[in-house]
Amino acid sequence: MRNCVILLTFLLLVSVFVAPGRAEITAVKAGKILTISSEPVEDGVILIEDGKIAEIGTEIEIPEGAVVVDAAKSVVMPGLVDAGAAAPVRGDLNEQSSEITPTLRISDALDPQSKTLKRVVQTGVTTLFVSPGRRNVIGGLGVVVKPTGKIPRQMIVKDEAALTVVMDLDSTQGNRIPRFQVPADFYYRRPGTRMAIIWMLRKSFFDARRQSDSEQIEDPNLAVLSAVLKDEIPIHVNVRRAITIRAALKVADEYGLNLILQECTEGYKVAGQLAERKIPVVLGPFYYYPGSMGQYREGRKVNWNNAGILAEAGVKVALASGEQSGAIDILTAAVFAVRHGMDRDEALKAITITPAEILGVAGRVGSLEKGKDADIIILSGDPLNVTTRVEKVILNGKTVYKID
Amino acid sequence: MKSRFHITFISILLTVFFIGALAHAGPVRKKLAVKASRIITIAGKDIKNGVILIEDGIIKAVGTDVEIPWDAFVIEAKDRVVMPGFVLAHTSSGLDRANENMPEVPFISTFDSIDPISTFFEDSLRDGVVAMLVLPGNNTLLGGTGTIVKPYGRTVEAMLIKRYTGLKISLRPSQNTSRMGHMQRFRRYMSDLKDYLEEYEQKKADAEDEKKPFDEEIDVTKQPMVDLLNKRLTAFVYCDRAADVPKAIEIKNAYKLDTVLVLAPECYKAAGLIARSKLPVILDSQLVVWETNEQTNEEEMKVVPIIFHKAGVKFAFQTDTSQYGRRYLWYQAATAVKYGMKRQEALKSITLYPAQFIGVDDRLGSIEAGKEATVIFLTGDPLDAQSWVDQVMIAGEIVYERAKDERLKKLLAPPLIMQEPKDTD
Amino acid sequence: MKIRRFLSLLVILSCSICLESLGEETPILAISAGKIWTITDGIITDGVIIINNGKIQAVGENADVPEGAKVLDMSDKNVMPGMIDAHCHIGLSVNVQREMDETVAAVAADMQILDAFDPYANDVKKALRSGVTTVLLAPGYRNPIGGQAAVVKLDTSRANDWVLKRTAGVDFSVMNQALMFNREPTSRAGLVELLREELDRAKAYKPEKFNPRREVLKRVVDANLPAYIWAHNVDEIASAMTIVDEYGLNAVLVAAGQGDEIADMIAQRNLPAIYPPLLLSSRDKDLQRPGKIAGSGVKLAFASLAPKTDLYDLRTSAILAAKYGLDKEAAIKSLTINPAEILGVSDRLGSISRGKDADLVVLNGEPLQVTSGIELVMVNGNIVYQRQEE
Amino acid sequence: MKDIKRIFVFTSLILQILSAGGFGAEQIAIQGGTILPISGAPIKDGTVLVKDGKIAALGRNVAVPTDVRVINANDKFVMPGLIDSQSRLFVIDSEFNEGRSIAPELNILDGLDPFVKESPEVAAQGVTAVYIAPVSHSLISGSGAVLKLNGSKDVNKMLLKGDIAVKATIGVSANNQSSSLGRLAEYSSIREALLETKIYMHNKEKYERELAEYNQKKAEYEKKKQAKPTEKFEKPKRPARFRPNPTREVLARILSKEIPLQIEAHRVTDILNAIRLADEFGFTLILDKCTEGYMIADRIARSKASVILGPVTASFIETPRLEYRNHDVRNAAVLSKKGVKLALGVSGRDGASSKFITLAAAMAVASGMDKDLALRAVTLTPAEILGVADRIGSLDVGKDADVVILNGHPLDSLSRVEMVLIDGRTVFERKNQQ
Repeated sequence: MRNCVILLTFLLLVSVFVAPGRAEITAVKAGKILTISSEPVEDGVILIEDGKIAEIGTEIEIPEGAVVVDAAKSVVMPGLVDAGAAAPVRGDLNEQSSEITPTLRISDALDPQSKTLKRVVQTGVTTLFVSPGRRNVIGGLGVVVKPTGKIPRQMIVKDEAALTVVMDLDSTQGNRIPRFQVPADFYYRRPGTRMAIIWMLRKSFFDARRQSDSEQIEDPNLAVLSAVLKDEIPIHVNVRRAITIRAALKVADEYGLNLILQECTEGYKVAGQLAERKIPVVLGPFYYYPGSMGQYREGRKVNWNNAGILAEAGVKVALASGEQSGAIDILTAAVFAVRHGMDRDEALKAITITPAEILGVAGRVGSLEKGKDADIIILSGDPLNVTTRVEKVILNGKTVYKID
Repeated sequence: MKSRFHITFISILLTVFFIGALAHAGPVRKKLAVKASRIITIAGKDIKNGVILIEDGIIKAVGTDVEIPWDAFVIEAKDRVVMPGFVLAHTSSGLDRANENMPEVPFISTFDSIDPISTFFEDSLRDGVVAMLVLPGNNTLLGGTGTIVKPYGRTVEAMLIKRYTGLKISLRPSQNTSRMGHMQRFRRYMSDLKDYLEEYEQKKADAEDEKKPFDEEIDVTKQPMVDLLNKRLTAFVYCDRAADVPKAIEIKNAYKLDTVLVLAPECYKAAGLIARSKLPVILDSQLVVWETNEQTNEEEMKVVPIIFHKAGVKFAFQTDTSQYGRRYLWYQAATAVKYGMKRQEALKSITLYPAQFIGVDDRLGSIEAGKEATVIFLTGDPLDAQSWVDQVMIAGEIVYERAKDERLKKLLAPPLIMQEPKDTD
Repeated sequence: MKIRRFLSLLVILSCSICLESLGEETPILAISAGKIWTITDGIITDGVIIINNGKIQAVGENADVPEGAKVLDMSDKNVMPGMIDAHCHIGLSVNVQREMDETVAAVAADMQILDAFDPYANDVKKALRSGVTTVLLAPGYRNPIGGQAAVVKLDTSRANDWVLKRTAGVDFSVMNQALMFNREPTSRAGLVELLREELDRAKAYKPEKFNPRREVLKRVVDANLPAYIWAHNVDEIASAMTIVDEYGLNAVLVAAGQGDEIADMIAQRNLPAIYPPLLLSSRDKDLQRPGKIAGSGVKLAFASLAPKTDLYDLRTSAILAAKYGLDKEAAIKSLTINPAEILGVSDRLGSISRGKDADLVVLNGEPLQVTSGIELVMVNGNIVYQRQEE
Repeated sequence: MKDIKRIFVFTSLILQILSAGGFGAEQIAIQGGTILPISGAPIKDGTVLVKDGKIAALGRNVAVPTDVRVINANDKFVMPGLIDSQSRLFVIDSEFNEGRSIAPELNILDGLDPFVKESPEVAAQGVTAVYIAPVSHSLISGSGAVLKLNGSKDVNKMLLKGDIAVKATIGVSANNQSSSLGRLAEYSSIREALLETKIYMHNKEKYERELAEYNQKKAEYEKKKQAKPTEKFEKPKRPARFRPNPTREVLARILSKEIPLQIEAHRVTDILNAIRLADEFGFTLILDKCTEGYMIADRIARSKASVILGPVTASFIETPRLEYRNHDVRNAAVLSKKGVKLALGVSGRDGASSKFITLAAAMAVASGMDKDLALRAVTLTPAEILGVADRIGSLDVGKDADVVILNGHPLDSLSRVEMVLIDGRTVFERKNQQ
């Protein structure tokens, strides 16, 4: 019921707000087009019609009255996809009142005015995955958005894109295990240990499975979880240490879950297993040495070439900016992944099509193909060169940023 | 006959091996000749297939048509780019603690606090930094004096290039004082100092006309400030926000100090003022500042080095060890070039300019005859992320070789066991 | 002896006073005014207002004055309807912050602000000076569901009915201030989720097993009771609109500070907006917002949020808004008829027209001039404040 | 709507270039309209002639030279720039956490950030100068300054006059806790500081006298010695060295009436204490805020202390604080009726709120203050109180050309500022904005 109302209003709004960009054709003349999906095209042209890519190739004549974007000296590539972005949300990301909050929709809290969004566009990112915070075992439902629009509904590409699960010790932070007296506030609660975290995860999926056998479910939490069990909603698991990764794999086996691993600092240690089970990973944030506090405490054994090793072993790797403040833009992440030993093409894929596939929006974004959204960034040179600058960002066929 | 042949053969082998070994062990040789595919001299134009002639760790000659003496040992760096080592003009890393709680401690020195085994120095060497001025942190009004070291050596003495250089003055008010109070405290200190010196001179004068011997020394706790006034020390003034810059300039004019400005990102607003004051500047490691346009509500990117470059200010870059990218001086320079700075200028501001600011440009900062043979061998262009520092030579001595960098190998190589044993349950 | 006589005298006196105040109806009153701002039908110059026991009997240039009528000569003054404050927290104890939110429970739909209201509090006494005669007493913004708001007239001294609506609506809040670190919810997403939960439960509510909270929320879900939703920033307003769309509430946006950014969408859903005091923000950008909001067809009313700002400055808000681009007529409406309609009391208040309550304000200048002071305030035909020169 | 700031900066920049290029002697004639000189009666369709940033002539029949830039002000109002004497513009937040309680040597100029965005907006409302005093958290918190909003990014270029007055505070509760005993303690510790200063001044004089004597003696001694090198004379002794103390130096200037002491006091008792201090030490007193002044208007009138009053409306008070308990909007009206020398300030929530200065005046009028007095209280009176009346505050020949042109009477709430000149330079022009 609710969802259909959302859908209706969404359609209505879309019809209202997309209506003025119609019937106009934009043509991008590019020196070089990195389509990602196929071979690079030299001196190509991209035709854009109401927000979608109409044509792409070399022998295309530009129709009358088309707006021509001249990028003859520039490199053109699809808008970047950040599969682990800092959330454009004011206030606390975490619903601290309980450790299992699957029904929490981060899409309810999106701030269209957020500065981070306006900044991230200028670094070439046109699609982001925003997930709930890291202080709950089961955090809630993430959303895939584009950094445009006046209200959240106009930003959303895919709501309920994934369920966020945190198996690192973050979900124990701030918790105090109840003592003899009655718990004072809800910070007196489990989990306090890694075993408790994993137990809770098991328990809640266990309940969900039992519930989903019986037909109608009243508890909304279990409804979401059983949707996950039915593979209707993908599940992102935040892990850093190898031991946690293995634990995650175990739980996945028990309930037949298809995991997507986030962060995965020590993933290179278990690259073989990950490759074998075809488990994609979203790396980031990146740091040289583990710090003394917070999320850096875990995953002490850093390997700068984590991405390279995983990709080498045949794991689907996406590079994300990660959620820590002052995170680097993912283009830079790719540059350094290559510096540390990742393959060039892999690196480029890892910030465009791969995350798009992982998030299940590859049908719309991630590469330059006929029929996909016209999310295009124009660069002054080779994307993997530090001295290359993002000159222009086209989002849904509209120029949202250009340097002056 | 046969055996002799053997012997000669072996001996030749030995000598070759020995030479090779020496080349890598690298004690200071009397004469060295570096043949490089490209030499970025900074001082002048880049030189293709040039030769650097080195004697006792000092550069004798640079150029394409330098003829190599018969007894010079030749280092073949055919596929390498050679350039002067990077210089870091301001850092507070490598100390166990950077800030003193007491507000006025000009008499303390980082020399006593530098930790030679901190990874910071190791990484710096790996990243091609050959000299750095280690100063106290930015939280103390009169923070103490600095030390110039090279990131090589097991003890501070071994690392030392220059002691007692630069004095940190921070204009950021500490807890529960205001900017007014902070400035006032500084003025107060200076007026007291002036008063003290007057009295001192007076005593001296009295002693003289009473023909008494005068042996009173200047108070050690005040000595550094006195040296500051006599320009024996340079003031490194930290400005926390743009509003502090005018004050820094005011101080410089009031007390006639040699001044280098250490700027927080926000200080780009005062670029015009700084340009007029002609003061050297050390930028914060954060080069891009976002500002919200009041009318359009859009986020606007302010690129600090470009703003200063346009204003015609000479500056040096800083690094932040924890940040990806920002921790490399070459990356900082590359970022500036990315947003439109001239390449040559960018390179200068990580080599020559910082050397000038900390007063070691007579030895470092460029490849010229007469300067110290402190250069780095790069696998490619310095501003390319894919090129690595292959070797570092300090005063004619190879002190770092990537081929022998065990930690780096460990940080990049896959672990030995890729495939883990399956869980049996 | 003496004393007893005195006492008896006293008793008689007091009795007679009581009788007076209870008994006889007030005589017909006629106000001849220089300018009458009727709001609903224009400005009448040199008009007369006939008031018969607390109601406006007639108004016009030549409304004939019945004999025996007491005539108030205000021929050089301006008369406007009593102003209505669409949201305020007066009459609570000194520590307002504690009084206005029941922060122990996140959902306090069954709380009634009127229970915390002290009709004899000082600020209520002072309030009438400001020309504000009716207010919406509201709970604060620090609860997702804060409680029931009430519409009261500020002339609380007399025994006559000063409570117009005991339950005028329920205050919701989707603002970040409604989040607490040690209470559910702690996140905006959680807040919205909580509201959904409550409203869903209210939908399913059966009167059989009585539950005061669900009882009132049921009326809200059925759109029989307005929901006053606190939302200031764009994302908050967006969340509010999400809830409104999903449940089809009859909602009013409160403190819709940044509403101008998405005014068209607010207008589309014809949600009225109650605008916070302009003196809280002094940047041009903020001062221009009300003009933009009203400009795109949103019904606008101002609130003083007293004691955050003085009730006296309710009018100042409108004047500033007018100076920074709000249409003059809209400005004065947003003090009178608009709030009356939003609060659902426009049948009795909000304009000077026949049959409505005689709540009038007399100023010595035009209403939209800060310089014009308030000479006289009248509620239900009774003069409750008259300025005397000291 | 265009970017005011850019245009603002742009215009001032152009004008700077002009002035640099020798056009400094640009003459401006503002013709027609009603001139409100404040110092005198209004002049109908008069002319204001501006030369070198000063007012060269003004009146009904002024001979206008040919080569002047003429600004047509028909059916407009022309008045001097407004002054907010309780501004917080440019003040950095860090200025609120000053630890020391008696610190008169502090200078607000050290605590200002000239790069704030608000100032053009404020200037656009006709405010051409602001008086900024240190914020009130310590007993004696330093000296304030008057700045012109000429859009410079250099405090010294904005500065009209520094060391205007030293700010002191009695009975302001930072944590909203205020005991009468504590307030008494504040009063007495200020008094103590002043007493000590008296002693200090005395000692200083003594030292200077002795030093003079010593130098004289020494000279004689030298002479004698030169005359008869062989003989022995007893050598004069130098007096013990006297260490100047910046804190005391400033307080000394107050006691010698060089600069007034500005005391922020809200409650009756505190105001009375302030007045008592002034009577005892005979310094020039400026009463700041003066919230409950209306209760003792006569006493204040008798004390000859001048008052900077504000906030006029309680809406500007951030949190309901004890000392504002009896705030009354009629305060200004009452005091002015009693003939107190009264300036109005905004003392709003932030720096930008200085733009509400005319609003404050209008509110005072609404509660019974005389219109002309109210207008004077935001222009000439503050200038007089702050000792800058020779430069700003009214339209008079020889004063700075800080001129505001409005399309209606300044106290008309809906009238808009058309143009603002500071030192003869256009810092704001309406048509630019749309």
